[in-house]
Amino acid sequence: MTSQTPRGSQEALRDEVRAWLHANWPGRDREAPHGWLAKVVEGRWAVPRWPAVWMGRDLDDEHARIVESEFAAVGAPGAGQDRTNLWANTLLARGTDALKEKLVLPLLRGEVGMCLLYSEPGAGSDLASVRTRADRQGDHFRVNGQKVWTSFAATADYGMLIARTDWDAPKHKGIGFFFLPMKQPGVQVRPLRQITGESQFNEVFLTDAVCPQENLLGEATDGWGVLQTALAYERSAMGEAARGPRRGMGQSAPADDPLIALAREAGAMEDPVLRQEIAKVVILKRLNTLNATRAKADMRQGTSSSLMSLGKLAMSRILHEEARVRTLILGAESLLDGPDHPRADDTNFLTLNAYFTSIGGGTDQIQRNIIGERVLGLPKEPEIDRDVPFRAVRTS
Amino acid sequence: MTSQTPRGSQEALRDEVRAWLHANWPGRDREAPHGWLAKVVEGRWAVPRWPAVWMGRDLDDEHARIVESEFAAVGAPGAGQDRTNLWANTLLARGTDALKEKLVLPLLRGEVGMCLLYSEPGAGSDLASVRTRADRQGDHFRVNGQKVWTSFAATADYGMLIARTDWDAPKHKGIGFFFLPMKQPGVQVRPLRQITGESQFNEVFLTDAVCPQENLLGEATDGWGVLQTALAYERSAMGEAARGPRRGMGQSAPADDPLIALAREAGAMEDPVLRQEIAKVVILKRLNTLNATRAKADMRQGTSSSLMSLGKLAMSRILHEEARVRTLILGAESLLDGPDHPRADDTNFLTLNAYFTSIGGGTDQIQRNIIGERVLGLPKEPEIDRDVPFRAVRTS
Amino acid sequence: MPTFSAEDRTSVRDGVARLFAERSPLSSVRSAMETATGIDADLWQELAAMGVLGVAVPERFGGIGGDAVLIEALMEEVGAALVCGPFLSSAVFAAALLENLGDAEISAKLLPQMAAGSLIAAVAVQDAAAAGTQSGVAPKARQKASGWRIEGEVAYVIHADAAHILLVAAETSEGLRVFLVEGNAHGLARSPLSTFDKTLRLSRLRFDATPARRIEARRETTEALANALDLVRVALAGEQAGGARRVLDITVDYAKSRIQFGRPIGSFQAIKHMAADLLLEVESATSAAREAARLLSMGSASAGAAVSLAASACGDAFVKVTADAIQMHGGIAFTWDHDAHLYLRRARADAQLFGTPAFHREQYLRAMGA
Amino acid sequence: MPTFSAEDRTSVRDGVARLFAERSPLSSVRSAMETATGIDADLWQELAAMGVLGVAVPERFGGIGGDAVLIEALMEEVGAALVCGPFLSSAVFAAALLENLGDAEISAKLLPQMAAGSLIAAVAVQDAAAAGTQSGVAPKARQKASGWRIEGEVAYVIHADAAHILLVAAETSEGLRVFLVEGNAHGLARSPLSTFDKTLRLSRLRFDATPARRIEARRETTEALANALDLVRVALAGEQAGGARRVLDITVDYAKSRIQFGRPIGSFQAIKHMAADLLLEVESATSAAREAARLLSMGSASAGAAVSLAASACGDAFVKVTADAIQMHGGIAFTWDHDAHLYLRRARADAQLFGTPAFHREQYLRAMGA
Repeated sequence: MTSQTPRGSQEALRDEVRAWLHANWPGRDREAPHGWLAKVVEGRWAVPRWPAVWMGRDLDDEHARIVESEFAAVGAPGAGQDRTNLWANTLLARGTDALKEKLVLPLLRGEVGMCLLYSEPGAGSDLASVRTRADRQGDHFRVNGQKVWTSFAATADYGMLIARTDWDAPKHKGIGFFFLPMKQPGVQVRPLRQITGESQFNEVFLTDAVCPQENLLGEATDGWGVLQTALAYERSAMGEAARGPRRGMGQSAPADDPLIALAREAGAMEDPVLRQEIAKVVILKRLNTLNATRAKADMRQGTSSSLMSLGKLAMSRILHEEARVRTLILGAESLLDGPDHPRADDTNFLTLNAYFTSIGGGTDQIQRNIIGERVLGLPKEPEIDRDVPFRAVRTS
Repeated sequence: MTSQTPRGSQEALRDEVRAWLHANWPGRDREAPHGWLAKVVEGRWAVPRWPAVWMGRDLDDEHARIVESEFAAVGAPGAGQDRTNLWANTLLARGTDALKEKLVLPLLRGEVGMCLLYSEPGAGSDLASVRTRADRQGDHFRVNGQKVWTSFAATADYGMLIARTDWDAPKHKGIGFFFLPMKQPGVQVRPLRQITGESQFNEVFLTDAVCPQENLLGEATDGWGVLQTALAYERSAMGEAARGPRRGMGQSAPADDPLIALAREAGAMEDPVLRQEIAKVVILKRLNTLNATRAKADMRQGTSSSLMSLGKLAMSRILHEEARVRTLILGAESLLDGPDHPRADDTNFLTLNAYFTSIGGGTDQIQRNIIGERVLGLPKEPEIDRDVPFRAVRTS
Repeated sequence: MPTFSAEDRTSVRDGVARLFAERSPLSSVRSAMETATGIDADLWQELAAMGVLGVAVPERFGGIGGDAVLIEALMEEVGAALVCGPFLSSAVFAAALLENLGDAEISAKLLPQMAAGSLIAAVAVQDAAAAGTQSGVAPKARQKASGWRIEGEVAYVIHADAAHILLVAAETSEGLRVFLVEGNAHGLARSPLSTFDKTLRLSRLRFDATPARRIEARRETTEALANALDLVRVALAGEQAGGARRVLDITVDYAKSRIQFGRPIGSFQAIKHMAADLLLEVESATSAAREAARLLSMGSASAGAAVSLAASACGDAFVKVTADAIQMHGGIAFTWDHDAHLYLRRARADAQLFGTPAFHREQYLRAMGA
Repeated sequence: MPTFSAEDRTSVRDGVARLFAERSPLSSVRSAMETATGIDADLWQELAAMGVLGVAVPERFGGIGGDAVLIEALMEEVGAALVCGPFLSSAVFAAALLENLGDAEISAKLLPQMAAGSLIAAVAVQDAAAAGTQSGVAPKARQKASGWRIEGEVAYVIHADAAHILLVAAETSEGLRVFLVEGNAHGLARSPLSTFDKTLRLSRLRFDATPARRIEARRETTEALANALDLVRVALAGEQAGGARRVLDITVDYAKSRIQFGRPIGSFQAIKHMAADLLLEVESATSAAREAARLLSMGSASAGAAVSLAASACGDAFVKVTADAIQMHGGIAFTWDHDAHLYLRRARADAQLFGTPAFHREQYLRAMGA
């Protein structure tokens, strides 16, 4: 795995980043000062793979990684947004010039709150069956419908919205993709209480909400294509996040695995039945870490990795299994809940919250479809609603 | 559950059966003498639910069960064939008069060897896609094709055959159902070696085999309907068999469960991890027995039981799980095989033979479809080949 | 022992099912579970009026003298409707314990009130509710001039908060005995424990020289307790089987009506096959619970094994069915307002009460001599 | 230690893969497994000619001095092709043991012949092949005037039948030592054991005053053995990962071409979702085997844990993938002529050799200090 590019250009870049960080960053693992992201953008470190006109440097991946690793080395945020900033990447790829001018740099500077307006009560696994409608009226669209599972809806400035624009086209071909302004009377946000008792998500009710023409990305009926672009950025960003350090569940060095810590505390490491159960979960976690490492190596070598798409499915199993084994360890203590009983509270929370992974962002079942079809090349099921005008399609 | 029919008629019947058995049967649990089945037919005990013209007595189920229970009480075979004799029941229900005259009574007397010619290499789960053809030529059909998974093919006099008669009709509507004479040059039988090393089944090659017109059951293109009748009789007979006593796997009193016996012998009952595994399997077996008992009670009360259709799926899980746990118990001994190592031999045989249940007679996957659709009422999948001329259907 | 015909049982059960359907929809369960006592008082009175609170109370004490078979059947309905309240702890456990102890005077005083719904009892037995979980100092009773006094504590006592009286198992110099403690007794401290299953109330009880009355026993106290516990486990198995069946019904209905990709999600094998597997779990749990009830009502020698079989099978089945049901529903069941998680919470609680499935698997093997 | 670059490794591996594809299709495996020795002699010589039999032999002894990473990679191909023969037992285990013991004279004599394919060795260590299975009387060695003599027996010795020499671990008064026993030695009885996996040869060896030569060791014998066993386990993990991947490939191909109900069975979720789950197993097994090889080749302190992780994960994965593959194929895989059961037999055998998955789970926890 020796580099294909001149060693010199890499060293020069590394020196330049280091010098800039030395001059601007307050020090290893310090808090980012006010205006930091703006400074990173200004220094052209936020999106070095992007063209210069958008504050990039036209770097290849190998060089861009050097920038990221130097930022990571001192704990400075803001680099690598050309891989991780879903909003800016989507906008840059498909937005109108007017919208790009208005929002790309503010997005990189973290000045714009964003949310996703994809799912609907009747369109979960099957996003292409959205019934929220966007009707063109002169120089804007008028949007009506209901969205759900929206994080940060209350504080967002814009929502990336998919809405139906043509009811006579087949389901995938009559959808538009918009940056919908959220701060307007037509947008009502209502927190959604989850089974865990938390409210991280919202329902969003759209009643004659207005969206300017320039906030449409791509053609008015090609929103499905834009969505695929956005989802690809999202997966890529999630993959990166999943590979980063993570406390508690999912990934950890086995020796200080929190499951083993719990078992020790509860005296369960003496029980041979529980030891096997615990080992199975700890091993699943370790395997997932090793898979992620291989995926990263594959990607560095430029080969696409089937391992990426397995991570979410693996994590879903890990979380549910860890919750199950924690319950075995706690026994009757798992009847309890609340701050007075933190071990039970954690275990019960994990039991419920595991569905966030096994349902959210595509259920395990959908994920298996994707792996079977995209990775293994197995044929799709007949799609009875694919080429039918959406009006005629059966929906919930 | 008191009887709806006069108690007197039941007692009289019971007396009559007992008297007849006393006069004819050599004694409790003795071997059946030569010609026994013929005598049972002659005595009108073989098919008491059938009409008198076919050696029956027109009895209702409750009375017929009395006959069966008295035969069972002394260990005499031959009664209850109106429930268990797949061949005779199918023939009586759908056969031509000529064929019935010729074969019904011989079938009841056990004088006719039979086999099933349903499955083909290209038609397993999807029986309606058979490609064996039966072409009408004057007063007979000429049959060409290949069948597989046929037991007793070498000794059978007739095979119940499904073959395509109309290639322009949709797949379910161009099939005929025949009693194909097996002792003819056009029928070649080749034993099929199974993964266990045994050869219980055969491949049957049909080359211009001849089948008389009178051996067609039902209309020439209604064979799928006849098959459903036959399969219903088969399921009913299998359900009865599954509820009978059975050695070894599947059903047993837990105290003398052979798995526990093996574990004791191998010293595994001291191992807490294995104890849990063993208990899980023993419990699954016991649950299956209890389900079968409930199914029987349901059927006696005349309510159809969803439990019947679950038995095969449950048994599949039990057999695979028992094989797995036996392997855990034996450890390295399971590397061995052959008569010198009977415990390993049994365990490895069970490991492979479990697929006989999880694949044979409809895979677990097909069984889950059936349970989901017929018992739970879930909708079918779109059947893309249902209303298409068979010629145009994609097959293996 | 069984004074009920199959028809009688069906009619009582159907009556209860109708009552729950009309008076205890899940919206009412949600209201009740947010109250301090976790009791729907109106529903409790209706159950009393139907005689159902006296299901484990002999007729001579104002009950209907139902056997394990009837109790199991009723508990299937309790589980299906996720009814909130001390039915299991008071109407089954406490009543069965009193009946098994057979103190004529106390039974005559308490059981009629319990059957009438005016008196709620709870049973405090170390390790009973949460088998294997030792917690605190086991209660001890000593006889003083002024009568018996109890010291010690018991955790995981079910629905003790709302109980007017407590039946407390305590060690004496003559062995284990059961004592009657008034809910407002001096020296009794009840600390509610917050629970994951909001329909369940658990408390830790502390006894500090608490005055108590000894209940006379016509048989060994441990035997009376074991008998009552067997009945409670069968009842719980019925709740689990009934709950699992209802959850599967709800899920299958949803799978028939929820459309994605232009067709009901239940037409996809991923959902259909999960449902088929769950049906096997539900039917097996039902068979196990009913068989245990049948053998217990007959006083069969194999009742003990059947009870452990049911406890283990029904405990696992209820958890599996409720857990898979959430997955099959998808996002909608991830919301608080959807009822699926209420069943999962109950299933997880039930799987801990009176012995876990793993505990009962071990018990089952032992009962089999293995 | 690694003298191979990644490119070198890829080229050796590709060569072996091509060789197996051309010279060891499953029809040849079936022929070889029906022979007495279970060796495809032509293939063995081709492997020798490619240098592959010397993969664990240092260059100074005529080998190619491959490290654990290369050995693991080759074993993935061995597993994929289900190659029949003593590669693992002779070219890996025996060679690694000799190399670890470091007896210069014996190594110089034996290793070149082993690398050249003219000498096959087997290792007889009580409990090594079938960890946890004590069987017979552990071998003891005593020094007589005429030299060392061995008494005792060892079961489950892999591919001992065709071995020209045996490396036997035996107790001496100074502790465990490894001895060299000629295949035709007096007092050596080799009893073949019939095996479920027909590609595997197992024997029980009996030593009755069998003459032997003590192999000098430059380190503790137990340490040398442990090192060799670690390498064998990594090799076996590679075989399991490679076998699992090939079986999944075969199954996915079948699912694409087998038509039922007018469409490929792989379009049904029942099959597709099983395949997706199996891919996760295959990839995880691959990751585990390769990581163990990497750490072992680096001499890392965490290699032991990684080896147990791989042994446990790969053992279970290979069994699961092969077992599910038969189900996914349906009836065709229930026939002897279909190859699926050959893989299942190998998977079941591999899961017992050198410690079961459960054994290694426990080892893993211990290596983690848990």
